[in-house]
Amino acid sequence: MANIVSDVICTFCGTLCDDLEIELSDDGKKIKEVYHACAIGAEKFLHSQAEDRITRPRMMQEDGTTKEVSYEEAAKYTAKILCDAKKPLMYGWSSTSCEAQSVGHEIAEAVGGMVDNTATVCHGSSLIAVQDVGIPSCTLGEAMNRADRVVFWGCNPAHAHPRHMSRYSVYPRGFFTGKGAKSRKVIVIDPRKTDTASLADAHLQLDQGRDYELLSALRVAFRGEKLPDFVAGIPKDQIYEAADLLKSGRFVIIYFGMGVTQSLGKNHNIDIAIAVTRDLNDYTKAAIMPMRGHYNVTGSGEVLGWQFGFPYCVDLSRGIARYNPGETSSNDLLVRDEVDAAFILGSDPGAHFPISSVKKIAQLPSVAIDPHLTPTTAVCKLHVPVAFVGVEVGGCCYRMDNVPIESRKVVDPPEGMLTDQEFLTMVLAEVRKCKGV
Amino acid sequence: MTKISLNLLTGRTIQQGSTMEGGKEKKAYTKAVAIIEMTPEDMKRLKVWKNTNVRVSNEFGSVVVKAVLAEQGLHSGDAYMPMGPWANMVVDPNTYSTGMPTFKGTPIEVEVAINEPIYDSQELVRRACGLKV
Amino acid sequence: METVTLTIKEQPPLFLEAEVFNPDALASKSAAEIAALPLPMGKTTPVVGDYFTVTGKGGATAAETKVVVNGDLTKVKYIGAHMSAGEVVINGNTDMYVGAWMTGGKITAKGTIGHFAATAMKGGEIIVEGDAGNYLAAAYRGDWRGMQGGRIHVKGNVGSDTGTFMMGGEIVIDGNADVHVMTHADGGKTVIKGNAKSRLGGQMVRGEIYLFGSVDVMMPGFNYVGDVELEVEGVKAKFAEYIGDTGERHPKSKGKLIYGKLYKKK
Amino acid sequence: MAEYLIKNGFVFDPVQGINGDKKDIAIKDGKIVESVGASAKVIDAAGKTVMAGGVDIHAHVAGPKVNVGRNFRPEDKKQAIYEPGRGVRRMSGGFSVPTVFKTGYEYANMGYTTVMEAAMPPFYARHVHEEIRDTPIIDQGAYPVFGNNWFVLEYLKNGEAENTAAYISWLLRMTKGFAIKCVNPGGTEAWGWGLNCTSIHDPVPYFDITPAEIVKGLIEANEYLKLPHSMHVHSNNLGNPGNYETTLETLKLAEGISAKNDFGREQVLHHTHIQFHSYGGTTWGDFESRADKIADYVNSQKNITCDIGFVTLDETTTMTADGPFEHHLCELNHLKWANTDVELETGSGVVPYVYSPDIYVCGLQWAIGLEIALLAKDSMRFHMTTDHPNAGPFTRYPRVMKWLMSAKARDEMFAGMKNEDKVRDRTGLSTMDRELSLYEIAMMTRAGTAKALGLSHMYGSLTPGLCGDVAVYDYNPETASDPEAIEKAFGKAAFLFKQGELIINDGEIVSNGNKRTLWVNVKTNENPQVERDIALKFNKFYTVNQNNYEVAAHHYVPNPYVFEIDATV
Repeated sequence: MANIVSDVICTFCGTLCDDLEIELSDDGKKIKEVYHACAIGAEKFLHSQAEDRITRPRMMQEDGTTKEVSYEEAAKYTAKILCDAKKPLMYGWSSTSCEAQSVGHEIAEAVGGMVDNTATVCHGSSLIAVQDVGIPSCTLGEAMNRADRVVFWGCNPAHAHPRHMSRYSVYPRGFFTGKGAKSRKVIVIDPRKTDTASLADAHLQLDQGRDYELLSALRVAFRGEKLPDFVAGIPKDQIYEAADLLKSGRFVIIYFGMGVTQSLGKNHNIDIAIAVTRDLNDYTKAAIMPMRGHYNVTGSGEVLGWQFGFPYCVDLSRGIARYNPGETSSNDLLVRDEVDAAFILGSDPGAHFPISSVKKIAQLPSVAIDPHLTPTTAVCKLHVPVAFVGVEVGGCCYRMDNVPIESRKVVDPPEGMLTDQEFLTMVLAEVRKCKGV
Repeated sequence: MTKISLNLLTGRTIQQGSTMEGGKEKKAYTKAVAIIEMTPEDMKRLKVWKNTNVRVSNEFGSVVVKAVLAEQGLHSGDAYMPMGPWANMVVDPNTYSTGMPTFKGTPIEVEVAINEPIYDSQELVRRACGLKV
Repeated sequence: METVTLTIKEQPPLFLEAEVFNPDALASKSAAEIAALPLPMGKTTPVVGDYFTVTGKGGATAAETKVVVNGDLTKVKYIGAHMSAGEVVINGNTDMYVGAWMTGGKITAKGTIGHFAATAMKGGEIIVEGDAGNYLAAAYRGDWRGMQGGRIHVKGNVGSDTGTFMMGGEIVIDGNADVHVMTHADGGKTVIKGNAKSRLGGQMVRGEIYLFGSVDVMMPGFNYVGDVELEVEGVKAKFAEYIGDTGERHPKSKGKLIYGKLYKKK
Repeated sequence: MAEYLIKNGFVFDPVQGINGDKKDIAIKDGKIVESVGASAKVIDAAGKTVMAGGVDIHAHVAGPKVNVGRNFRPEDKKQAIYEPGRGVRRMSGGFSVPTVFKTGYEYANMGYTTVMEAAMPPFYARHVHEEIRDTPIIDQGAYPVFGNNWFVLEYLKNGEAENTAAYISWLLRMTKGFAIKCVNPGGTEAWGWGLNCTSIHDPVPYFDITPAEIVKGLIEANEYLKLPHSMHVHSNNLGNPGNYETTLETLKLAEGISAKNDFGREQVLHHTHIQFHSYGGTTWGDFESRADKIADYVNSQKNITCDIGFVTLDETTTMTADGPFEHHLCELNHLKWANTDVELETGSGVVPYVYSPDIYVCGLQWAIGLEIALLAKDSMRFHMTTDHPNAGPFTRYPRVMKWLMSAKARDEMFAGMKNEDKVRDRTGLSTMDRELSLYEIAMMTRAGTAKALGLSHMYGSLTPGLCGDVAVYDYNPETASDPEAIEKAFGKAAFLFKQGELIINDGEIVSNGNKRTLWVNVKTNENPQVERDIALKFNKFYTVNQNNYEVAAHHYVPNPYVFEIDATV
């Protein structure tokens, strides 16, 4: 009789699939098989079992070698650099639970930290746009049950959110979409003929970086106003057709991703995509949703929101919360030399920030709290390995549609390893000591 | 020596995602991510066979990766690198005061670099940061 | 009119938040009192005297106070922010939030100023001899009320997002403007004597943009309606008139739709 | 636990009929008691007003749409001073949508100790409870929304009262909910297609049931389950000229139904923010008050209670599960609009709104709320709310009290309006000279709300045996004359006790208390059909597995207070 854990949550991407089945060894100590997960999700669970995994904190030495230290020493060092700094950057938060984030926020409040999450290089542009124009959206199931027009704009779920199309957006048979894929028209707008585009009923292969113009053209077309012959390399007839296709739907859902958030115009691309959605609600029903990346970047924004009032780029340095991406955002802070220490948890700026920012992290007193070896742990003074959330410890996570799901513990972490919440709690105690409270 | 100018896009691929979860220090990650995808036309212009090492550079930096044929069709003149430390050696850090670097749409120059090494992710950033390796 | 002169004597390790470098905060204060005012830097709170020599004194009111700031001020934010009257002269390059939330008075920046200058400006005047950064005269994040009054003259170039959510007032740029000018504007006027990048007047409801130079890509929602003779900033010329953004909502007046206007010099 | 004696205050406790008499109040072991020993700590309340802790029956203070309001309005933080942490306090900020910390502190400062979150989307219940958990001091419960829930629509359409009740009891357990909330019945489901139900007879698309049937069905289910609170409705057609007729039709659905419960509750229907539902006229042009019609009807029906939803004339943030209304609103003011439709259950929208005294419609909305409260014959059934933050932030309750208690203060407001004559002309308020007493204010803010919630055995009075929730305000009813003193005193309690613990000492918050989450666990007969229906819907139409749906008490409700009810037959 196989030892199976079911209804397991996959803590990789914002799709947050909650139907995984994990087969354990009979003693329940080892993961043998992962069922229903995508290639990435399965790899995540299996990698946690790697024999060569780092299980103790390590300080980097001058000569580039590392020296093992205890969690106690690591907590002391972390507390010290945070207390000594005038303006420490506390970045990451997206690959951990809301419970750990809460403890981190108490530390940040005590040390006057600059708290930023991975939205800063992901959907931060979307958060700015939502602050400017709002966002008509819905849950993934609402789209599954109703949507007959599905738009993927600058996103490629076939690669980035592998089960999105089968669980939510394209193939499933919903309450009012009983014919599954046949009930829906799929439109992809992307400068590349992506694997998602090749499944679509229509693909507008626009010139890279001209999304703002093309979205604007759609709004012009909705109102029946005249267009130039080409916009973003797309002939106007195709644009009018696309506009009619959208207006003729009963329920339009637009999913968008890095293709728009990271291209010229950034937040403006999202802003006007939201305007397109808003316009469509004058003719039919329409919603729009960001394809969030990290499995709990959304949760970080939520917890920051209810505790401080802002979803990312939160500046606590003056003992109150302030906010302005462009000033209080990680890459601007690093490149402008505005911070004097770096605390990184649950993300990998070493791999995913421009190298000019990574060089600054390497120059600062720094700690990286991460289960993995990463380019970030390679440049930080201290690496603190912790248990995998969603594999070795449970906790609350928020899906890309802001739906909270409690991730499950499947196996124990390696002997003597701490969870990030446990480690942060030690750091908080040390911070209180050096603050004398 | 031929040098061509391209417009660089970066982003996720499923190979990048799964090898990342498998460990960024592992060879598989380097193999999946230390690449630049180009159209056949641009490969011709550059006069390289696929899987040749090339140097990608611009005002922001320089990095050696493998040139491969784009599996997901590109406009000629566009190139694609999976998100990761190699691409980030050359992406435009300008955020236009939005916090978001310009990860997509960076002008780059590509030239053949057959004999230059491709570093793994950790060595790459340590070298770039002037740390001992 | 009394003058307070603040000269930076040492570069700070991090950025200083000079929320007191304006006539309202310095009026009726002596040099000694001013030197003791807070000048926050991260979680620490040095005082003005730690980094600046202070001479002169404030006038009886803001209107009677002139603040002169000298030196390399690239690590100083908020000069002239929230001022309601009086004068500020910035001799040197400085950082973010120059004249932000300003309601009156005059700022003269001899050098270059940083991002978010004149955020939500309501009145007064700002003259910049050098360049201005991104988000000049834009709204604060989330606010639909950008620049509402006053005048800004930048003799150099400006960054992106000039006049986002602008409702009133005017901006004159002698040099070039980066992407996104008067996005979401519902009033106000911007003159660009140099060239513009793309995205002039995107999602514009009302307002006017005058462009002397070139634009690399026009917004699809702007329609040419004819040529007009105009005098703009002392220049008489023929301009091509465009109305837009035709993709955006527009208010009606006497049954006629009011559009945003883009005038391009021929 | 420490004993306290609050001496010589002017005590207002409508439940015991105490109307400003000088009395001592004793607290021991977390409860109000007859007397305490000599060792008790003495609080000198001479010249001060003493009341039970306030009880808010309807506010949007925790959950997904509240957090959308916070996160998409950075500019709202600039409307109020952001306070640094000090002592036991975390840093706290925000004006119309405060952070959870500020929510707890500001309610405490107003002498409030219990607050009900007015709309919990079941699918997001975990989020609601995470925020409640992080909100200091106050006891809280949350109302799951049922008025557009597919199970409810189907069961009621088939006339299956028992199944409706069984499903409701299951959902209350899954979400750790406290009461049955019904927002724009049928209208929000219709909004799934961009439509709405603006009268109680508009059929719901596909489900082919009317709002009237939903409301009546939920009232009956509520009494079948014998819940502490009654069905809590936000009726159709909110905010539109002429909607008072829809409101009256909705209220009439309760006629002939009487309350069944062991909690002392007498009403079977609570109509929330009734100010928004008391409008006459046919367009914004001939818009006028119909407060008289609504107040008269509620006065005449003992089995109905309401809260007002006073407009405070601030820049605020509107948020409701009434999705179509928020879309309608953003078409009017062109400001940012957030909307979230929730699979099988509900929806919601969020839009900032500026209630300007210079706009006569806003002035009229301000007047209508006060008019209703001043027409009330029994203030136990007309409750203090601003439908926070929809009509204004809850932090304005003391200002509303000032308006209710002072005709002079109201006249000053009228005088400040651009369209004073037009506003005066279209509401009865300008001719009213009634001024509410503190005794009546105590009914509106604690005694009446506690009773309507079925919590009069815990809150709302200083009767010995009840929770030691006591507020002491620096207000002397014998000497005070300036109406401004009302707003000042009731916005900053001098002392506050929560379950016998000293929370505010001499105006300063000294403890975060031991907040509890109130929820209802009602037992019904085994119901295999409902169990099958639930399993089926999770298999086919929900995007979360049934086993990942329940809000686990252990973690999200760390300090629960559970009402166990047996509704088996």
